[in-house]
Amino acid sequence: MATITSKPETLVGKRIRRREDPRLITGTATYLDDLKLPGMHHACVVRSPHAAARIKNINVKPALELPGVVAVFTGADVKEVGPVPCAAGLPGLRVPHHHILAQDRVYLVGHPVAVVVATDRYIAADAADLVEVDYQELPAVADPEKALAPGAPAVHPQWPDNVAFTFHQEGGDTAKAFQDAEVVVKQRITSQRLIPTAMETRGVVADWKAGEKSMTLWSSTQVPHLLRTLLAGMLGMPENRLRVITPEVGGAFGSKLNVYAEEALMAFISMRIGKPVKWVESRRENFLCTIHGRGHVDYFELAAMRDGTILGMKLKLIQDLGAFLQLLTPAIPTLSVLMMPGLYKFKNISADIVGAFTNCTPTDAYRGAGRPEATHGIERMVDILAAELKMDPAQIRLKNFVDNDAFPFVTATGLAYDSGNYALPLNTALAEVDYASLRREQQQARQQGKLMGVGISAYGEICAIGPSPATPAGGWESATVKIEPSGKVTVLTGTSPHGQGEETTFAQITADELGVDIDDVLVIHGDTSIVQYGIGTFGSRNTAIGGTALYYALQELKTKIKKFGAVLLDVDEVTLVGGVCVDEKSGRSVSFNQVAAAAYRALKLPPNTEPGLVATHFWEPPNFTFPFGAHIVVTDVDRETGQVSVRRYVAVDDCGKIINPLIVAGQVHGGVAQGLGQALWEQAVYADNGQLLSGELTDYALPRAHMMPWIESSHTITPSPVNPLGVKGVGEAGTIGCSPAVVNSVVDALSPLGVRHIDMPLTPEKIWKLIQEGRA
Amino acid sequence: MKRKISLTLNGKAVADEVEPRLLLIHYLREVASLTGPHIGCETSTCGACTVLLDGRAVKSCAMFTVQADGRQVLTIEGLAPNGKLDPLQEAFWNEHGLQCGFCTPGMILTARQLLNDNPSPTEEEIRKGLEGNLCRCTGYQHIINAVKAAAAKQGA
Amino acid sequence: MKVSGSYLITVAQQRAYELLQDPVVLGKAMPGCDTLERVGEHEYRMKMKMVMASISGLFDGKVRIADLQPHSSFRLIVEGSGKIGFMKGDGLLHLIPAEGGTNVQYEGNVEVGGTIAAVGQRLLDTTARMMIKRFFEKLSAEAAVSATSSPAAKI
Amino acid sequence: MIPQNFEYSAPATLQEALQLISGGECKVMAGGMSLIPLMKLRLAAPEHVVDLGRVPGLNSISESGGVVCIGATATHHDIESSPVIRGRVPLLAEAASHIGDVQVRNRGTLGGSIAHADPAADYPASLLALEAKVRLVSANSDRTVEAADFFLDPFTTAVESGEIVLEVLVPIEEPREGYRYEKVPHPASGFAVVGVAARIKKAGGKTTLARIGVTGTGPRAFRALAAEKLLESGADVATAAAAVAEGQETNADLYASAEYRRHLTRVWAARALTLALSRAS
Repeated sequence: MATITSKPETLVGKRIRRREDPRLITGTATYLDDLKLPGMHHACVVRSPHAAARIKNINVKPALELPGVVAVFTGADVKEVGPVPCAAGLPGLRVPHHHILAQDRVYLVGHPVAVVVATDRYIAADAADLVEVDYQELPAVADPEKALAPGAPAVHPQWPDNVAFTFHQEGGDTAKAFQDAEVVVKQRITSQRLIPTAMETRGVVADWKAGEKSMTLWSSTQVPHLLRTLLAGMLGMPENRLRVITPEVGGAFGSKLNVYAEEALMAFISMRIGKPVKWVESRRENFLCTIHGRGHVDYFELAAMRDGTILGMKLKLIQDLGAFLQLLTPAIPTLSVLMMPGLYKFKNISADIVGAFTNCTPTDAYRGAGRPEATHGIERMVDILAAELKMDPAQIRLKNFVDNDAFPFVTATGLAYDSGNYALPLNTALAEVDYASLRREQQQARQQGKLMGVGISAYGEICAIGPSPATPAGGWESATVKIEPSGKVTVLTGTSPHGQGEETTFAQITADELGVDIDDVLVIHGDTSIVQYGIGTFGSRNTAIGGTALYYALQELKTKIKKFGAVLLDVDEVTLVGGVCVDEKSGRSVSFNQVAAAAYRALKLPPNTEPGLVATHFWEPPNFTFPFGAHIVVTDVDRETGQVSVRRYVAVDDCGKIINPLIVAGQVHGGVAQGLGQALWEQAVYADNGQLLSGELTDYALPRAHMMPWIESSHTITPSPVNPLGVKGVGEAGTIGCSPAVVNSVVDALSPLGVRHIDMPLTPEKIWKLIQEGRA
Repeated sequence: MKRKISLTLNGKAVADEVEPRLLLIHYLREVASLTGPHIGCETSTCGACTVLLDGRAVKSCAMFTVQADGRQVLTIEGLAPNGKLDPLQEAFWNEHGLQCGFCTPGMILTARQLLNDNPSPTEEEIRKGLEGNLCRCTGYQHIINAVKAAAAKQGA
Repeated sequence: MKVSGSYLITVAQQRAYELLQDPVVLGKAMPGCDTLERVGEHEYRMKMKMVMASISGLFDGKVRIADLQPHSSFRLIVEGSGKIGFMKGDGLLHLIPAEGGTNVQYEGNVEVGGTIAAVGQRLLDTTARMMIKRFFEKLSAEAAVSATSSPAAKI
Repeated sequence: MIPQNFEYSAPATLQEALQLISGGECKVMAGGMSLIPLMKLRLAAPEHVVDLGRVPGLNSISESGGVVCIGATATHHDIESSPVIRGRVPLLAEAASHIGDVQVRNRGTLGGSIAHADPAADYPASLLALEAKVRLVSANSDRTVEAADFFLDPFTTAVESGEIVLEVLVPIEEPREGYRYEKVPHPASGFAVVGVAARIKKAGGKTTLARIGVTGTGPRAFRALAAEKLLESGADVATAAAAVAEGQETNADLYASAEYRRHLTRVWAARALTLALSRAS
């Protein structure tokens, strides 16, 4: 047996190019719309053009007469199918029954009214046009504050006040904080409705095999297992006879963390017609029928002392829920409230949430899900306070940060911040931009009449969502590691990555722990028949929770490998180094492949040990993780036109330990792009009658290459004690840190004109008007 | 009424009968069974369906198949014949120029035209050259790095 | 979307008032109106074919006249819906005697929905104004015709 | 999104094309960049599409007698990269480079764009400033219309039933002329919120000729005649720019109100004029 002494190179922490990329750069990856099954039919959904209307009559006959059309279904056909589920529970929550097809009334533009099934997608589209629906239009309301006003049209007639829930959270003694305060600043701040716009729209293929009484359903989803459980419930089908497969998913950002009507509809249709059926969302449907994000109107009050010490905060939060509650809709604003303290040590907080129904698309988790709204609010309020006190915005933050020796720090909202060094990224960013000279430059610019701004945000976030008691459907994650007899390693993760790169980072972790070549590791996800139950991908949880589950499964396997190694070497104990079991005394060793083969050949088993090398671990995290960071943005505002240009973007993020710097940088860049999108361009605009006016990509502006600044991204590293990998999560950091930094920068630029706050998006016209008013 | 068309697809001659309304993207995906070109919008704004038509980037969702009759169409599948990656494909991989990958085939093909026209573009020229392709994942920065890297490699 | 404006019609107030409520004249003046058929007091069913460059669509609609204040004002409500969406115009028209005829001042609201609302936002305002302009131009032309053909209606 | 079915013709000669469309009920298509997205949304559903893309020579760009002739099916890319246009009417090349994106410029055509007459399209401003003419032909007519008489209303042009845009005739800019096309692009659609094309001739330090075309601001592209006169009579740029949108009906949408659009028109007119003046010698 060979003797090996060299220590293998570790992969964790290295820029490893992604293992998922070869199929993606060659166009051979299989996204949902690439699936083709024998006999597959195509469905096209007929949707309401009205935001509120009674359905007087539906005539499907002309559609049925079109050659190639096999069926048309309406609300009456699907009555028995369970409602689209809402998994979030709040005391007193009003949950409207959300049928998968409208019954006698529609509640939003895009509400599904009928489904046409045809042999070909072109015929299905033609037939959908032939379905005649007679509507009686009803008054609609599209704005949450208007919906809450007396006399507003009732979205759901049984609840004329349009209130889905109210929620109060309090910590410390806010009344006293406001009594003691020397200064109180107040501001109404909105976080506008956004449209997530994953580049791949949603899609579903359902294939019912009557003979086997089993269904295979492919869906572009973030949560295959949760989808299976909930869908089985909706359809009244045994969960073990429903297989959900997630093909390649073309982006999601929270919008595919849901259970949608079309998933149940396609399953239902496939059972009815006995053929596989496919539905792929059009972009217009995606804008109307896939969840939106944000939709806050927040009234903030901040109490402080004249020296800048923050004492407490009050918030009245109005959440625009839309017409129905999707999977997590009412839970999202509660996350905002949890995050209200930001990185600051004040302990007095009082928050009231009102969830308002509107005749609009439901809101739900979109990148950051409640945390960007909270961070935007607090980071704006800190700047408003700094302006009020004529303090430097960096200094006021440094003064109020939680102290380094205070961790785990328990906030007024009951969170226990795991670890932190909040001044570090801010000071790093300040140094990077050379803050003092930037301020001098700004002074000179102002003297020349130029509008230049420097904006800071110091953000914290809640990642690794989350401990099970804090999540609606379980917050643990699972991993199985199988070492095959030939020594090849297969990892089955319960997460469902779709661009985040876990096929690579999990392979890095596995290769390091087992000491095998990374090319010998295969990471599989997204098939409920292959992968043990898992929760899925959202809330920056993949690596921190899924990676930790994997880590522990690997530890179990390592123990077993060592047992087999000891048996093979006929010693009591071996060490596992670089995939080789070594008897330290004699120096004799046995290779990984030899151990793997022996474990399956099972000629000689270690005591109390089963054959095979498979380990599964379900890991329940003891806490969330709390990444943080500081973003600094330098902007120039064109005084004549109000146009904002971002001159510099510096992001210093701390997401704990980094498995793959290339992937982490990508997450930050992408997050910043979405934050910048919200700050400057994106906005779902509804007309008073509930029509979505920004209804296509020709009106809803996404950042394009030429609109983005260069992002200077770096990291500080404060490991999380919550998990053995020391990781925190980075998927949402860029988005959360970005928007307040941009708005703070532009408000700073306009502050000589007396501007104190601007709501997003910072459109040129809005800014131009402020400049005009400031001049007057 | 169906019409006969013939075109050169990824270097091979193909002939079919198609409805005039059949969009080129659907021809490529449904008839020719390719999976590289993707559909991301219906307003020809996202560029996920970009292919090269006679060497120039076009949005195949805003073209009827009959318009491509007699012409050369190159999709991402044809960019790496015999498995040898184009420098751009290699660079997108090395520089992490993609995450979910949905926009990637279109992005690479538009970048291919850009580098054909301008072998050493500046950052600004790259940004402008890619303005017809939306990516929701990367913030474009690694894409720009990839195009620069591919340009450098091609120039070397 | 709010719309307002005014247009001079070269007939006297009373005649202008009559013209504006004459279904034959309305039918000719409504852009794209194919048929206008009376279904009740001051209420008509309308079939329209809207054509604007490449965009075209058939609309089934209603025209209603309400709040009549002879000969000074009334409300005109026009609704139409079709495959590409729906539209609703609700306007108050004031007829004010003016030099050379009658000044028709209008003020109202235009609502649209469906595909045209979602993809045409950029052009809604421009298009609505163009439609209103065309309506008054046609009406004016009708007024001119009626003025020459009917001596009694002359100013 | 899937278009409704239609009959398709791809005539191989101009005569054949004109015969086909003389029948009326058909839609002429060149690149399809305007038409096809509308057809996919089913906002347009022509029963018969006549594709001019295969008429040979219809995309030619040539120069003769002080005029550059640009065939209707010349693409925006052809125009932005044509040595003739870059050399002789660089303002038009500049305008073409602002249209849509790379892919759209590869397919979209001059004739298709102007016949579609989107009130926010880029070409009309330059064609007006260049005092271009549009040649319209049908099976039994052949006429030439001034650009100023071509754009009538949103999506409405002087093209009559049975006619097509055959070519656009652009008088050559003198080498000493200054020119500039400035545009505020809509962040989502790329269309001009405001687009100003300016052309300036100077002699002895004085502006002897000013031509200003404006797109995006109003329901149709227009020439800013008052501002042109002001410049030609010695007014400064600011004064002329302030007069550009005066008296013009102004568009409004979610992105820019009428008031802001008027303001943008003034600002960008000043910027275009300043650059054009600096380029003139």
